Amino acid sequence: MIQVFANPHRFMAFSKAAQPWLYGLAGLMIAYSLWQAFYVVAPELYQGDSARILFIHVPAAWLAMATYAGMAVASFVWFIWRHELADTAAKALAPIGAAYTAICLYTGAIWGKPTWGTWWQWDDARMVSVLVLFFMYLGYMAIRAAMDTRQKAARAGAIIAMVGAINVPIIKFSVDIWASLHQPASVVRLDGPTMDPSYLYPLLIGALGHTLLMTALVFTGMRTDVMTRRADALLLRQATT
Amino acid sequence: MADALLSATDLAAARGERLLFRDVSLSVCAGEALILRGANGAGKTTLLRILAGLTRAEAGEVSRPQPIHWIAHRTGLKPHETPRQHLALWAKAWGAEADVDSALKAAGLARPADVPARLLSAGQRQRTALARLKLQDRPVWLVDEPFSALDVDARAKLEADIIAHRSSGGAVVAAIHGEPGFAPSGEVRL
Amino acid sequence: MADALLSATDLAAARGERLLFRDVSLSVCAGEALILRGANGAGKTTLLRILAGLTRAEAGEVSRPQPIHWIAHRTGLKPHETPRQHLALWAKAWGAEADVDSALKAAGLARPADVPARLLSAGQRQRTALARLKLQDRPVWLVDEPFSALDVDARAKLEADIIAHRSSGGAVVAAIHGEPGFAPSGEVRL
Amino acid sequence: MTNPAPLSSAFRQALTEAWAGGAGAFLPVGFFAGAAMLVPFGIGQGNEQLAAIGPGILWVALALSSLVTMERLFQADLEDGALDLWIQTDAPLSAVAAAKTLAHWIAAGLPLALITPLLGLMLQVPPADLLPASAAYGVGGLAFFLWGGVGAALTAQVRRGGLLIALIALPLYVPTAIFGAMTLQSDAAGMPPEALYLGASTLFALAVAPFAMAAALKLAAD
Amino acid sequence: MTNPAPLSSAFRQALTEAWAGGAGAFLPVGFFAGAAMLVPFGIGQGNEQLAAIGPGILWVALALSSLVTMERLFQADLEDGALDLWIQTDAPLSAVAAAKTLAHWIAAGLPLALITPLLGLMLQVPPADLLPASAAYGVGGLAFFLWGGVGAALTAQVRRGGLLIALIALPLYVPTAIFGAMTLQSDAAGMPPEALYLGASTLFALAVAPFAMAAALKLAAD
Ligand code: HEM
Ligand SMILES: Nc1ncnc2c1ncn2[C@@H]1O[C@H](COP(=O)(O)OP(=O)(O)OP(=O)(O)O)[C@@H](O)[C@H]1O
Ligand SMILES: Nc1ncnc2c1ncn2[C@@H]1O[C@H](COP(=O)(O)OP(=O)(O)OP(=O)(O)O)[C@@H](O)[C@H]1O
Ligand SMILES: [Mg+2]
Ligand SMILES: [Mg+2]
Repeated sequence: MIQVFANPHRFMAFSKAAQPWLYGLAGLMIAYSLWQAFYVVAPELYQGDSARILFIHVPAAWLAMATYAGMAVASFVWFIWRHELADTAAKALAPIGAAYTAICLYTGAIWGKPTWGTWWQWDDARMVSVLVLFFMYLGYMAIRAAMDTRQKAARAGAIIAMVGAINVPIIKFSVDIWASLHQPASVVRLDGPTMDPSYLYPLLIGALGHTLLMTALVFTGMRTDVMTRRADALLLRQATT
Repeated sequence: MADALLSATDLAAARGERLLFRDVSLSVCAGEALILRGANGAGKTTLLRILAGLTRAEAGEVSRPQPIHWIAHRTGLKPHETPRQHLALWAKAWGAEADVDSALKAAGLARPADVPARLLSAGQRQRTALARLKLQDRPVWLVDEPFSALDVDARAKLEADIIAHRSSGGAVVAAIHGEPGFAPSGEVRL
Repeated sequence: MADALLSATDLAAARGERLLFRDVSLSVCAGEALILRGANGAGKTTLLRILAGLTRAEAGEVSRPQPIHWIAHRTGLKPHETPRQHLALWAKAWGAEADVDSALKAAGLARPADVPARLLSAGQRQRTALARLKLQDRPVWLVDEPFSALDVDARAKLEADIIAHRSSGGAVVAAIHGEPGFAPSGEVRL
Repeated sequence: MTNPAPLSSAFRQALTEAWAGGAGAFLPVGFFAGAAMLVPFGIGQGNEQLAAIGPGILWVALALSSLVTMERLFQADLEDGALDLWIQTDAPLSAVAAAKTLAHWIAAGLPLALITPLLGLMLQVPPADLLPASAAYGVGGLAFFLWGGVGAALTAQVRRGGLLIALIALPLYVPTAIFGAMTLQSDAAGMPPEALYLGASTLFALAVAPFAMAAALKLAAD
Repeated sequence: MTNPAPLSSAFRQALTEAWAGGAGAFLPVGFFAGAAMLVPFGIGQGNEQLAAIGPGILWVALALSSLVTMERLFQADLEDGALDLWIQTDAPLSAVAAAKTLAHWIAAGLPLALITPLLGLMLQVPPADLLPASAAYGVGGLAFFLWGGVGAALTAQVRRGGLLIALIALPLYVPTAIFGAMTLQSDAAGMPPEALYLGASTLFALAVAPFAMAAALKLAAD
């Protein structure tokens, strides 16, 4: 596997073959979980139909965090070994992670309105952490976009992703103890472990489907990027000869 | 060339989508002065920055066995800094035991020694930057359009300084438009 | 002198506690080119700014019956501005109907026309500022070290432009160190 | 009759500059959003308290971020030589300065007013109050930018510009801040009288500030 | 063994620069004072409310003013060529960057901490809380300056630097803002545990930020 990702040619071959399968499988699994969500599972005891949004909200939340971790690892690999593909991967991961983060925030907010009576709750550690994560994605993408050249974008992106990644645990910790101080008692929440299996399995399958979709999207992004770079290299060579 | 004070092989530089130059090799030994030539925007400043280790080359190697002095358009003066403060600061930062007062006098900066850089004339700012060359003995001088903004006297003095530096075993790489005012040992065209 | 395009009488300027110059009188008529001479810090830039109406003289009068062009060290380019944007902006602000594309080409800026000024080379920035001279016909050119950072071609072109401007009835006041490259009609020593 | 061409050029240059970030004009939005976000952490209190102080906090954040935007505006013009060129145009310098300030208000002040509803929601401001607040921020913001511009022009060539601009501009901000906060707190239906005061203080700034800026800029170029 | 001479020079240059206003380092104090003074106008409520939110507001003002200070620091070094000279010294660039940041903290951050008791009195903070608050602002402020420095170094060469620096630095400010506010709210006698967290987050910033700044500055010079 490492061989595949170390070598652009092998990566292009592998991703070309894998892409259709990934998209297909992801589509099926997500479709299954949504079908379950909207037509099969019973309305939730306390929250009624609004709880069905969980099947989008929770996978989005998980992927928002997993994608940042992936981006940080890719940045680290690029910074140490200067593997161009690692930077390509980090670049492709960022907008996808930002999109999932936005979906998580958005679904959370429209879920919060009927359940808590408010769009936004500063006392909830998870909400606040996700918001901060969203800003970190935006910062990463903005700094890359602001650089004049690809090489500079890679360097700046790697610096900010690594600094961000080592700060994430501290931010999470601080937000957690802060929220634990004034946790309002009125909040109704579902508890993960006690979740009903009729909810849990479609949720897990949906989450897996989104993971595959994310992988497929990253592959697509990376492929475009590799091809753009080849075209640039060609143009540069033509310009000088 | 074991005794090169500075050498570079097969350098290439790109800016934006444009390749400025490639396959540039050069080396300077004691007593030599290399002049970089080329039209505006050809890449002389970029090449000097690569030689100084400030910019990464797209390709190629630079070997920099000896300490260098760096003088460029951006003189390194802070707007509020006076020539005296500037020279004292860098003498201290480099651990050089130079006499700042005499350096100021030699550069013809005795009068405006305590005027903040943002009020200095263009030539006075350039003189201040050039005065750094005398604070510490460093074999290699990388200088970008060193004569710009200098009056006739200051120009003659710098030319004499370069000749003296070369005869005492130093080397110079300079980007210069027009007459250098000293006999270059070689030229690089970009 | 009723037909002077620009004239000044008994100017004096002080900076800080220092009197830079006094009793400076000058005037330029159509076809003339005056060169300001003096050591670094003598006050050439200050005198030009007084002539342009940017700085107040300590004493004396300036009469400025004709529009002027102003080119100085501080080129007026914003860091993010491209040469094309810069020329288009000033053409519009002055109500000049110049063709920006051909002005760019004439200045040798066709290639870097869309590169922001902070990335341009020193000579390219100076060329952009000088290209303003061609946007609109103005009888008086006040130029401060116009040749600085220019390569040999651009320098020759500017010299030719100055000669053409003079022969078409314009006047030039320039602060220049070294050879002017055209025959001045007079000199002011500070 | 002043020639409008230089003014529209000045306006457009300032607008591009603001968007290109030459004067860091985007800072205010990030700054404003950041300020609004940090407040709950710093205060760490329940929703009621946030709702009570939310609009006030946003006023303060607006005032401060206008200060930040304007600080570099004229200083940059002075340093890169553009000010010299503007002084030499046909148009009166006061009109040029006003055009530039307006451009910065549009680039940095209006976005602040526009994101206010979102931030207000997060700060638990009642939704019905959000639109009037947004309008008040827009109008009041213009006054902040104009007085901030006077401070910026006066300090363009000065050491310690930072402290000075705050010292000069902040007292001038007080009437706008007071009328602005009163407008939001007013319970009157329709247009409260305080809104009129707010508008009047902005008009006053529009009438006076450009001339002060022009005089200060000529001094800076000297 | 790194040679200390370049570091002390860097420190002193930055200190002079800050006092001479090159980077607008005085802005923060005026800014901070202005923010603290506008808040009562903006909020216009009774004393109890002010006392409750006063310390939190001061944290926010501190965070924002560190951002404003740091913004120009490295950008100025890049523009005037001083950065090129610093890169070529013997000392590691991370140490130079740390020295500069420390100098700016001393010039702009510590004064903020020192005027805090005065402002706190105006904001009706109980006098007994003022000294611990001042210490907390000093320690927390250092973390703000360090992370702000990372943002400033990354955006030194960038268009739209303004928004970017806020976007990059503000998330990194969150732990310090939280621990800081909690330290002040804590009722524990002596040193509350949150004070330890605050100190630890500052130490962490001291350990990490200089290297990030150095990498970013080398990139900016390139
Ligand atoms: C904008 C607002 C919200 C954000 C940013 C947000 C964020 C998150 C995150 C990050 C997770 C994953 C947590 C983990 O796996 O440890 C999550 C899970 C979850 N969220 Fe939200 N949430 C928001 C609003 C809500 C609301 C209003 C509800 C329902 C009342 C809700 C219910 C849940 C549930 C049931 C889970 C899954 C259970 C679990 O993993 O513990 N969320 N949310
Ligand atoms: N992002 C970019 N896109 C396109 N071109 C760029 C970019 N950045 C820099 N350049 C070009 O790179 C070149 C830099 O050249 P450099 O400053 O080394 O020239 P120089 O030989 O020193 O010229 P001068 O004689 O004017 O000093 C310029 O031609 C500039 O236009
Ligand atoms: N506040 C001040 N105190 C003392 N001297 C000052 C002050 N402000 C400016 N000066 C001096 O005023 C002079 C300004 O000169 P100006 O820029 O006009 O010189 P110049 O003839 O153009 O020189 P150059 O050939 O170097 O361009 C300088 O000598 C400068 O040191
Ligand atoms: Mg050059
Ligand atoms: Mg001069």
